[in-house]
Amino acid sequence: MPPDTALILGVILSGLLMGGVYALVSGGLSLIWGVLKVVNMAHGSFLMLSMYLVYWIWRLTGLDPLLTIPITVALFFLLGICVQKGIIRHILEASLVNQIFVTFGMWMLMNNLALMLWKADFRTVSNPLVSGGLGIMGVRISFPKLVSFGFSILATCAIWLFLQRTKIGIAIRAVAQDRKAAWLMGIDVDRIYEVSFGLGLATVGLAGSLLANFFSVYPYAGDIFHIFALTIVTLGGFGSISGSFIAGLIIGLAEAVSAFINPALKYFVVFGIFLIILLLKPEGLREAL
Amino acid sequence: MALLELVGVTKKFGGLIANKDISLDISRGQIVGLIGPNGAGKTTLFNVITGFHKADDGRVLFNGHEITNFRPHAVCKKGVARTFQIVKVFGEMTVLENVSVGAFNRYNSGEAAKKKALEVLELIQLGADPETRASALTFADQRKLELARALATDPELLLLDEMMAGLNLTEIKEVTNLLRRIRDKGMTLFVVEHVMEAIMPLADRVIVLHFGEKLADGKPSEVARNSAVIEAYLGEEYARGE
Amino acid sequence: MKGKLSTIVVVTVVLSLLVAACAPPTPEKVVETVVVTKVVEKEKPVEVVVTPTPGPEPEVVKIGALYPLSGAGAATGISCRDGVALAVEIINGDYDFDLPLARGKGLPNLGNAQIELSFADHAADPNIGKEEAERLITRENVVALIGPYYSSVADTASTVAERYGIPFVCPDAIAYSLGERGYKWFFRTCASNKVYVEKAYMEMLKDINEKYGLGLKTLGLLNEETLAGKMERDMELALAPEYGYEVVVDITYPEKAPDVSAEVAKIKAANPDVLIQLSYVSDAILFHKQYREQDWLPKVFIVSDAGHSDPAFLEAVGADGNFLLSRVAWAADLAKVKPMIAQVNELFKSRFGREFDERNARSFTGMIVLADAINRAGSTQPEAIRKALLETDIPEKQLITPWGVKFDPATGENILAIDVMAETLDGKWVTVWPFELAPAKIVVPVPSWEER
Amino acid sequence: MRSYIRVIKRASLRHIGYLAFAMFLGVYPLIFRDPYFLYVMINVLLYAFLGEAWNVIGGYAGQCALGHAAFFGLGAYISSLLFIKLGVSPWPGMLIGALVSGGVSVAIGWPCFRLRGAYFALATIAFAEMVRVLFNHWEFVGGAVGLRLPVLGDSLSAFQFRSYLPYYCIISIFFVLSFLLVWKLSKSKTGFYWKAIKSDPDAAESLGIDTTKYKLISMFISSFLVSMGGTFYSQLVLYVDPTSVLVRDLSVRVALVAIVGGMGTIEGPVLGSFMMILLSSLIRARFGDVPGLHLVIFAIILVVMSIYKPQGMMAILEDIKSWIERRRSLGAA
Repeated sequence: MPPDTALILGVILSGLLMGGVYALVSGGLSLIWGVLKVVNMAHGSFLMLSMYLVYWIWRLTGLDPLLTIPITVALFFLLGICVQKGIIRHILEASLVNQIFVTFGMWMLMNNLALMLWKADFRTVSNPLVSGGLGIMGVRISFPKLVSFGFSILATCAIWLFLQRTKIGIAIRAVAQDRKAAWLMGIDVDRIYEVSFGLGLATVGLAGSLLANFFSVYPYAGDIFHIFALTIVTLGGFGSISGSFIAGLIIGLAEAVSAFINPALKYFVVFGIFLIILLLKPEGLREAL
Repeated sequence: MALLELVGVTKKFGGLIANKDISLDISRGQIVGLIGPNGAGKTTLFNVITGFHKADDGRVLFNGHEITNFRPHAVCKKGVARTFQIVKVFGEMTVLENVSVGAFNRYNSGEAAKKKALEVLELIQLGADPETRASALTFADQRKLELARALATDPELLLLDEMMAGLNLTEIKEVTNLLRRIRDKGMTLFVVEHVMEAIMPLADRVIVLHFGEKLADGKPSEVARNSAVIEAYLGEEYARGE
Repeated sequence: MKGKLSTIVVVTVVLSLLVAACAPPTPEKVVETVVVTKVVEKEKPVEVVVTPTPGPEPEVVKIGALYPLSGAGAATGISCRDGVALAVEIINGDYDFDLPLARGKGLPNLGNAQIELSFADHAADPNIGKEEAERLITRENVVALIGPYYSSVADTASTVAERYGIPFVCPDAIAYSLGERGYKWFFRTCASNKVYVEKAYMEMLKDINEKYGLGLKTLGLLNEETLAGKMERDMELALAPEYGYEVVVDITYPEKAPDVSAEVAKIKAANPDVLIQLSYVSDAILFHKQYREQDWLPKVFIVSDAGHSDPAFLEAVGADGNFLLSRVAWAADLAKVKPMIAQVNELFKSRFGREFDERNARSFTGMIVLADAINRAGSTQPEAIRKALLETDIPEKQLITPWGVKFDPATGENILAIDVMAETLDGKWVTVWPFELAPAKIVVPVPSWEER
Repeated sequence: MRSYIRVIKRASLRHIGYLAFAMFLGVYPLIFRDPYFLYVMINVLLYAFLGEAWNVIGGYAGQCALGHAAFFGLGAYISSLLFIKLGVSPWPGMLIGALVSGGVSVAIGWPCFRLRGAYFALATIAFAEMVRVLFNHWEFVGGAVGLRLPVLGDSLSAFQFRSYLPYYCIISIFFVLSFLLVWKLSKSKTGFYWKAIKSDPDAAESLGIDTTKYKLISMFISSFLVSMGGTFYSQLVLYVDPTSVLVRDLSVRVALVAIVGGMGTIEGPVLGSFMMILLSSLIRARFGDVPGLHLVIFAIILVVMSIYKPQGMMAILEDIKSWIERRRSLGAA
C-alpha cells in the first residue's frame, strides 16, 4: 500500500470513527429536540460533566473508563429526569427565545461551576484499558476510537430498537409527532418527557465514558462537541436517531478531510455545511430515511 | 366586469386533488356563500385566492388584474382581505392596536391609522374597551375583532372563513346583521359557511363545492332543491325522495 | 401632550451631558505632566501623568496582579497567580533562600512593610483587562501591576498603567511588539518571541547541526490558531530562511479540537526533520497520542513553553513525552547547582499540592524583581520604583531562572533573558543547551517509537 | 373616557422614570469622578445600547438572532482598518462599517428568514462562527493577533481621548439616540408591523405586511447599531482581536441584556444592562479571585428569570406598579 493512499485511508477511517462518537452525542440532542421540541444548548456541558464523573471515578477508585459505562449511563438517565422535572418542564410552553436562553443559562452555570469546583486544570485518564493503535498495511487505526465507534453503533441500534419495539418507545415517537393527540390517547406525556430527556442524557453519559479514553477533560471540554452536535442533528433532521448517526459520519468525515487539506479552515467547512443544509433543507435527511 | 374571477383553478396536495378546475366569478356588492361538506376544498380555495397556497393550474383575476400566486401581502394590497377559520388575533396587542395594524395597510401615520381603526370599531360596534388585550376578549368578540382588522385594510372584497362557527344563535344574528351593514356600505363578501340558517337568507348567490369540484352555483333557493347538492350533503335516498 | 413631555426629557438629557462633558477637566489625582521624549513608533508623544502618593512609608505595599482566572485561559492564569502568591509569601516571611528579600520579613528599606496582593480576573478579554487595571490603580491604589500572560490584555492594561505612571512588570506575555511602543513604565522579565525563537531555537539547531551533523534542513511548524501561536509562527517563518531551513509544512489548527488525526497525517506526509509545536495542554496530549498512533516523530522535536510544560501533559502521556526540547525558565535538575530551586519547589508543593512549573517560575521571578526594585527604591513613589527597576541587575544565581534580569531603558525588555533549552529525559525536564552550561547531555535525534 | 385618564396617569409615571434616568446620566460623571466608575458605567451604557439594538430584532420583530457578534466585530474591524491603513478618521469609518454590516446582515438575513424558529437562531450562530474563523486566519486583518490602534492621546478626529469623560458622553448620546429611535419606531407603522409579525406571521401577511421586508428592516437597523457599538469598543480599548469582538459569548450577552431586562419594551435593555453588566463588574471587583463566580451568578439569574418571569425585569416592575396602584386604590376606597 503506497504511503500516501495509506495515509489518506487512515484519515478517512479516523474521520468516520470520530463521526461515530459525534453521532452518539448528537443522538441524545436529537431525541430531546425531536420529542420536547427544545434545543438543548447545554448538551455539551452535560458531556463535560459525564467526563468529569468518569475521571473522578477513575481517580478515586481506579476503575477504567470503559467499566464506568453502566454507572454513567444510569446516573445520567436519572440526572435527565431531574433536569426535566426541575427546569425544562417549566419552559415547554415558553417562547423560543426563553427556551434557548434557559439552556444557555444552564450551559453557563455548569461550565463555570466546574471551573469553580475543579479549577481549570486539564485532567486525563492515563493508560486506560484501551489505548494506542495498530497498523494494517500501513493504515493506522486507533483502538480507543474503534471501541467508541463500536459502542456508539450499539447504543444507536439499542435506542432505535427501543423506539420501534417497546411500548414506551412508541409512546415517545407518538409524543414527538403530536403531543396533544398522544395525550388524548392516554399517554402520560410528562413521564414520556422525563424518559426522553433521561435517554438523551444517558447517551451523553455513555459518550463521556468513551471520550475519557482519549480526551482530557476541563470545564469547557463540551463546547466543541455541542457545536458539532447541532450541525449533525440539523443535517440528520431532529428526532431521527438513524438520521443523526449517518449525519455524524458525514460530519466526522468532512472534518477529517477538510483538516487534511487545510486545518485552519476545518471549522469553516463544518459551519459552511451547517448553513447550507439549513438554507436548502431545514428538515434534514429525515425525509430521505 | 366581475370583481373576482377564477379560471380553472386546480390545487393538488400530493395525490389529493383539493380543488379541481374551479371557475367562478363574483361581481361587486354581492354576498356569495361557499358551502360544501367538510374536506370539500373550501378553505384551500380561499388560501389559493389569498396566496397562502400556490395554485397548480388556472388563474385568479381581481378587477381584471392577474393576482395568481401573488404573495398574501400583495393580494391584500390589491384589495382582498380575509379572516381565518381558526381565529388569529394578535394576543398581546390591544384591540385598538390590532385594528390599527390593519389600518396601516392604507395609512402611514400612526394618528391616521388610529382614526381609521376607531371608525371601523364604531361600525362593528365591538363592545370591548379598545385598550383591553385581544387575548382577554370572548370568542365571538375575537371573531369580530378579526373582521374589524380585515375591514381596516380598506378592501373591496372580504373573504370570511366560517365566521359563524361556534357562535350561539343571538351571536349569529348579530354577525348576520353586521355583514348586511358592511355589504350596504358597498363591500363584496365571499363567505365560507356551514351554518345554513345563517348563510341561506344572507347570500345573494351560493356556490357548492364537493370533493374539490364545483357542484352548483345559483340562488340559495335553487341550490337547496338541486338533487346533486342534496345527495352530496344528505346521501342518495334523500336526493331521490324529492 | 405626551409627545411634548418626552421632548423636554430629551433636552434635559442632552443639556446635562454637555454640562458634564465640558466641565473643566477635573484634576483626576494629577499633578504635573511629563512628556516622554523618545518616540519609537509613529505615535504622538504619549503624555504621562504622575500621581503623587505622599505620606510616610505605609506598613503595607499593595501590588495588583492581573491574570485570566475565568474563561479560556483560566488554567494558565491560576498557575501564574500561584507563582506570584508564593513569591510574596517568601518575601513577607523569613525564609533561608538565596533569593533577594527571602531572608527577613517584608521589605527592609520600607520598615519591613508587607506586600499585599490584590488579584483581578481579566478572562483574556482586553476590555475587562483595561477595566480591572483602572480599578486596581484608582480604587485599590496599587503601587505597581504584574501580569497578565495574554499579550492582547498586556497591550491595553499597560496603556492604562502608562497613563497613570504606574510600573507594569510583565513576566509572561511574549509579543515582541509590546516592547516597541516606547512605553516608560512597561518592563518585561521574560524573553519576547523574537528573542527566544532566534536566540534559543535557531541557535540550538545550529549547534546541534554542527556538533551532531544531523543535516537538519526541513522545518515543520505546528501552532494553535491563537495570538501566541500566530506570533511564534510569524517569527519562525521569518527566521527559517536566514538559518537555511525550508518550511515544508505550516499548520495553524483550531485549538481545543476533538480530533487531530488529519493534522498529524498531513505532518507525517511532509515528514519535516524538525517540528516546532505550540499547543495548549489538551491539544498537546491529543497530538502526542496521534504521533504514537500514526507512528511518526521528527528528528528534533521543539515544543514551545505552553501546554507541554504543564505537568498535566507529562502526567497524561508518561514516557511517550520523552525527548522533547523546550525553552525553560525553570529546570528542576539545576537544583544541584542552585539549592533554592528545590526549596522553592518543596514550598510550592506544600502550598498548592502540585509541582512547580514553567509559568509559576516566570511570574514568581517577575514578582521577586518587582519587590526587589521597590525595596531598593525605599519608597512607594512610582518614579522612584521606575528608577530602581531601571537599575535592576540581578545575576542568574540569585534567581530560580537560568537567566538574570537587567532592563534596556528604551524598551523595558530584559536583555539577559536568553532561555536555555531543556529536554524531557525519563519524565523530567533536564537542561541540555547551551551545551557548555548543561549538566546533562542532549539526546538527538529523537528515538523512534520502536526504540523506546 | 375612563381609559384615557389612566393612560395619561400611567404615561406620566413612565416619563418621570425617563426624566430621572436622564438626570442620572447627566449627574453621574460629576459625582463619580473616579475613572474606574466611569469605565464601568461606559461598559454598562455600551451594553444598554447594544441591548437596545438587539431588542429591535429580538424583542420587537421576534426573530431570535444569535449572530450579532459578527456585526459588532465587522464594525470594530472596518473602522480600525480604515484608520490604521488609510488614516480615515473613525467617525466616517464608523458609518462605513455600519453600512457594510447592515448590508451583510440583509444579505445573510434574506435566505435565513425563510427558516422558522430554532433553525433561524442556529443559522445566525453558524454565520457568526464562520466570520470568526475567517478573521482568525486572514492575514490582512492581523489574524489571531488582531489589530492594535496607535495611542494618540486626545484627538476628537481620531475618536481617542485620554480621560474617559468624553467616551462617557459619546456612549450616553449613542444610547439616548438608540432609545429615542426605538421609541419612535415602536410608535410607528414599522413598530406595529413588527409586533404583528412577532405575534402571528400569517395573520400579519394577510393584512398586507410584507413580513420578509420588515424582518430585513429590523435586521438592518439592529446590525447597523451593533456595528456602531463595535467601532466605539475599538476606539475605547484600542485593541481588536477575534477572541474579543467576534465570539459567541458576545452574541449571547447582547441578547441576554435585552431578554433579562424585558424584550419588546423600550426600557428593557437598560434595566437588563444595569442589572447584569453592572452586577458582573461589581462581583468581579469584590470576588475577583474566585474564578467564574460572576458567571455562575449571571447564569442563575438567567435561568430563574427565564422560567418564572419570561417577560423580564419590566414585567416585575409592572407587577410592582400595579401592586402599588391596587394598594393605593384600596387605601382610597
